[in-house]
Amino acid sequence: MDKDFAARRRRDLIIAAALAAIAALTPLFVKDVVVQNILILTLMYAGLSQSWNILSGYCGQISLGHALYFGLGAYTTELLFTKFGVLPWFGMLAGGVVSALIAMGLGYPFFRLRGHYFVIATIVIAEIGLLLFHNWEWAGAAMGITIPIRGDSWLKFQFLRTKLPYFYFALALCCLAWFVTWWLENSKWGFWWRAVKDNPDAAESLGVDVFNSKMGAAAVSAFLVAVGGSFYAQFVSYIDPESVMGFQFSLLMALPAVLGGIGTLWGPVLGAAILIPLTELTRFKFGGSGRGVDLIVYGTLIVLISLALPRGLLSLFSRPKKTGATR
Amino acid sequence: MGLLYGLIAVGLALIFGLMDVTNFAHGEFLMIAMYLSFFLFAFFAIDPLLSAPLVAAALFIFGAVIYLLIVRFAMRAKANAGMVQIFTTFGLAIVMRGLAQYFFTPDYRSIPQSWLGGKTISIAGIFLPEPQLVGALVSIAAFAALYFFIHRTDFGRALEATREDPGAVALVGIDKNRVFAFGWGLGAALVGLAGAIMASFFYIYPDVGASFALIAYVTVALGGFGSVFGAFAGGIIVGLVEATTALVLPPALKSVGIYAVYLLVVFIRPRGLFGSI
Amino acid sequence: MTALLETRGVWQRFGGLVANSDVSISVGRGEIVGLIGPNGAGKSTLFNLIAGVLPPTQGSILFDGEDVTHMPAAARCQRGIGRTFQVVKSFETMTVIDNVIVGALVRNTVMREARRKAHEVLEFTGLAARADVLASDLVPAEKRRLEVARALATEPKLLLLDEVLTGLTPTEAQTGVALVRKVRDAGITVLMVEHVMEIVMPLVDRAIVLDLGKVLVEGKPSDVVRDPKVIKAYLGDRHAVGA
Amino acid sequence: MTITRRDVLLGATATAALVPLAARAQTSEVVIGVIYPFSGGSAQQGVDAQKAYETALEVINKDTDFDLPLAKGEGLPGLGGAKVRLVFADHQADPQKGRAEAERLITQEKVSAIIGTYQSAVAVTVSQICERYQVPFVSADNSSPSLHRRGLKYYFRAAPHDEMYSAAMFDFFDAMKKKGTKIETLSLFHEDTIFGTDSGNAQAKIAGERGYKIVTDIKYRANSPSLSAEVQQLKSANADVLMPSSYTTDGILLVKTMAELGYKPNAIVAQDAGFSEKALYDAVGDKLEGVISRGTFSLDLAQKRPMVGKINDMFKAKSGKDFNDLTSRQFMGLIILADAISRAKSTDGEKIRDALAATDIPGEQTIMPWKRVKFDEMGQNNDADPVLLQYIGGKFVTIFPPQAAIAEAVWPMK
Repeated sequence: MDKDFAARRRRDLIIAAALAAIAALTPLFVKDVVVQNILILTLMYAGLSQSWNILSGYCGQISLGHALYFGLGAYTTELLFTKFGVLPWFGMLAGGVVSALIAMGLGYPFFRLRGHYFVIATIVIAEIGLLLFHNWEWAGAAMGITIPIRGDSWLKFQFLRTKLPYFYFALALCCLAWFVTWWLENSKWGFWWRAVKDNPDAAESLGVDVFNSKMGAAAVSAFLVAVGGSFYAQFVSYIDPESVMGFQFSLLMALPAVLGGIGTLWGPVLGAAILIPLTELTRFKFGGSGRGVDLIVYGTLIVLISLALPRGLLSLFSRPKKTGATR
Repeated sequence: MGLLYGLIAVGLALIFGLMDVTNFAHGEFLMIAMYLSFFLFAFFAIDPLLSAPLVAAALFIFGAVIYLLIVRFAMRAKANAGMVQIFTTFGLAIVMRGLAQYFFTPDYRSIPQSWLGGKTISIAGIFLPEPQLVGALVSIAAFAALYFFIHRTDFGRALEATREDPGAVALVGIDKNRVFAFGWGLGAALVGLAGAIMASFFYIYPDVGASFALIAYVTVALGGFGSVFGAFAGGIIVGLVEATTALVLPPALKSVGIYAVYLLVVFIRPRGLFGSI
Repeated sequence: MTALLETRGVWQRFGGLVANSDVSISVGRGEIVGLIGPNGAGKSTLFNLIAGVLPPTQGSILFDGEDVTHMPAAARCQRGIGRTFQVVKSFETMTVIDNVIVGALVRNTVMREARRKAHEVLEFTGLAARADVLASDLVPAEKRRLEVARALATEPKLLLLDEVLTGLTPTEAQTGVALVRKVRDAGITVLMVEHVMEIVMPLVDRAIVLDLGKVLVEGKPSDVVRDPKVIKAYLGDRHAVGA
Repeated sequence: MTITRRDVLLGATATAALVPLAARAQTSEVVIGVIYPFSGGSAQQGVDAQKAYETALEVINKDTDFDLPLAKGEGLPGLGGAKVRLVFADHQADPQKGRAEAERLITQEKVSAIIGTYQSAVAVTVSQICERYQVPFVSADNSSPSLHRRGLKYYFRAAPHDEMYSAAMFDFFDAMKKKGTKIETLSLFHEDTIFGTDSGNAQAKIAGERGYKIVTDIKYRANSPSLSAEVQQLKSANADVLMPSSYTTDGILLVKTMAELGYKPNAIVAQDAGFSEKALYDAVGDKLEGVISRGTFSLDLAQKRPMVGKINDMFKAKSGKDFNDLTSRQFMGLIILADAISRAKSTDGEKIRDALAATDIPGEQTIMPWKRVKFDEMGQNNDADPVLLQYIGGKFVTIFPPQAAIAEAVWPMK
């Protein structure tokens, strides 16, 4: 039985490596920048959603305020870069650390809340962040920050002529988030988180430090999301509060995981792989009509998938469980 | 204004709190109500104040139908019930916005002349805009009626019992779906009432609900889920906080005040002011 | 030899309601002690005080010579108190083996060892065949057993069982009784709360009867059942017991 | 990776290099990308813009008798009568989506130029992409002054920006003061996105320079559910002039709230946007008698230039609305862009850019009250004179500057 389990873990790792390798080769065949753009966004959202999944999927603390960490990552990086000349790579790290610290700071009061109260608190705190940045003159307020273009450079992580470095970074981010999840899934933390999600009282009785479990999940999750935010800022090369801290990001991080399968290793990747291209294509196809057809299509799909597959698309693939047999 | 928030919120409180269903399409219910009120005015010249009961009735049917067609299935989900509800209603909200844009066009509408619009009563130097005043009166009446309804009638008790234990209720011969459909209808009808009043002084466009939805959630949560009185109190507090923050902070930050008060309240009382669940 | 667990003059009040008043009991090493009493006697409250769900209003609780009165549940678990819940609280979205691993992680930081320990416990409790089934797919009796397994995986010195035998069919209950004996034979002290006297009495070494929040009688099961005070306390409840 | 990077490079230049060949061979059509919000809160502007561009397209592609560039004859004469085709894309007010759409239009739809975008934040990223692919971007209706100051070679704006508009307002105040009108204190009221912030900053700066006192400077959250508290502050400050910079939604709410709270300022001088929208006047026009808004367009120009009225009729047939400040700029933007493409005799980005840079269209050949269309080295047309319009008797009347004015300002407003 142990062998089964180890084999399954190894199989996951091999599949992931294979997928990553295939993904890494796609730019050889895909020259179209529009498709590349979609791929980058898909990988980025897969990574973000995977990170979100750590706190909300595994640990069960449904956050709809992760845009805060995304925005903090983006802003920390760009403020350090434009105001102090700190290279984006360090900014990225700094953004991650700042977000993780803030996530833990917020955790103190937040993790006492349960259910809807917690969800609304996360929405509200992200909204506060958005408003503050909107009015923070030094950080560009509503004008945002335009990242000065200095030509292609790995050092400054800035490329005008090609999307490939962004593509590979997004791929790396996605792989990192996946690997962290894979690794934590079979660790004390992974087990603690799932226990906390399912039943905090029982977890407590089994020696689980419920509060610190949540804190750990929040920190890891916020860190990775912030790195994603830094990436996004470099990629778009312009940020303003609305476009990096808006509520839509919180939802876009949650949606792939929910559609793919919340609290699962593969759910976010699968969800993003379907959702993001779909979003982009519906916009290409119907967006110019000005009649909201893209919204109707998009919304209907979300409703249908949520209703038909509450466990996410992944449940289509999972092997049937031995159920019900009472010996 | 606070009482109007309260009125918007109380419909949500009913759906959200009493039935323990997350409804992310609440703002869109409001939007539909405002459009209805607008069209009744534009085509039949019915003043929003008069059309309010009509709109409420229409929304009642709309809410019940939405429940029966969609939400019912979302509640039945065995796994991740919370997430399924959030995203089903969220998807629904997007569809409703898209449909509104499709059929009503994204033009900004507004009711130019109404009995209430733009009139003001001045009492001892304090200006009280009539729409808000009437809104407040309607809100108080609606709250009182709802309070009475939930706590004093068989149906109200059935509603509460159904939330707590649908299985047991089924044994006494109450059909859960009928009760909840009625509850959704009622919640939507209250939003309809709010929408009709709002239509007399607010502009209308497909995304209008979004501005109010978050405030409505905060209002409900502030008052505490499952409490009609809580939503009422929450509405008043939100209104007051909004007005006072604008004096202290730059107006652009006035919502921060509301949000901060919410956080403060739930940190001290994790179930809101009057919450039971 | 000192007692493994001791409560000294424990009080618990909820508002005006007194759930436990001046309860002093002790449980010796290697014993199976039954905590019984009619509905509302304060059994569950006392049980929760010992498990660390909430601190007592007054009095102190000693475990293994250490004052644990204000220690949170997780820390008590580390000290060696394992428990089950009256209303089962399995981790529904996790498999049986994963449920048990959570418990095993208290003493094993290396995953591989925690997993091995969990398998051992599943063998011990007779759940090995169901290891890869989701907890939500178990039948009630299995869920009860899973609770015991989970608690055992924490390698407790004292196992608190909260009505694990209630609501089971006679066969299931017999298997349960056998499991409790087996646990004791493995050197673990057991304190069990039961409502139904008939099932527990043959099993326990000693019974403590609570009534109206106080210790009514304590002693050998055979003596306790014959005690007039106990019979009187249960009299109003007779029908339920007979059922 | 080096290989692929070069390929992308090649791809980009190939796009630019191959298309003119094809175009010359077939002289069939020139594609121009149009990026607007077609869904979300400002979808209305997108839909209106679409109608304006379609009107311009009709003027360009069909034989019409207006004294406008390209009006006579079909298509673009410089490219053998090639027709212009428009491709519309939705940016949903999101800079990232605008960026992606611009890239898609350039690489997949092979557009020769892009025009847009309503929201200034989106113009930032769209113009960056255009710069990268060396495709001209005409910023038809963005008014944020920071846009043209970023050293972009492919950025062009024929219309005025907010500093020019604001300067015109203060010129007007100066003129009124000379006539003895008391204008000393101002209340600024602006929303918190780029548009409002830029406008507010510009106004505050000029007010300081010219010695006007700002008694309140209120920045509010766009799309607020309520503006009561803000209006209360405006009312207690009671400045001589209220200067709002608001989009339509907030504009409607502002006016309604003002009426409810009984605030009636001496004068409102608005920074366009919402205050040039039909929707606003449909909603609350009765309360706005005498409101002054800046603009670049006025229908009363039709009295001097009859074609303005005719083109307006064409637009009205499509949209059911009169040209306003935004739609007129969009119309004109496309005409100017198409004219440049025709003169470039090519769909090559760089040649179009050069042609745009060489643009010199006299004001009479536009539908605007501008002196002429000529871009400076930053791509800004500094001869686009703003006008001030006053809403009187249900329509707008030009009141400033004197050479364009057809009526005296009514002050204070009713």
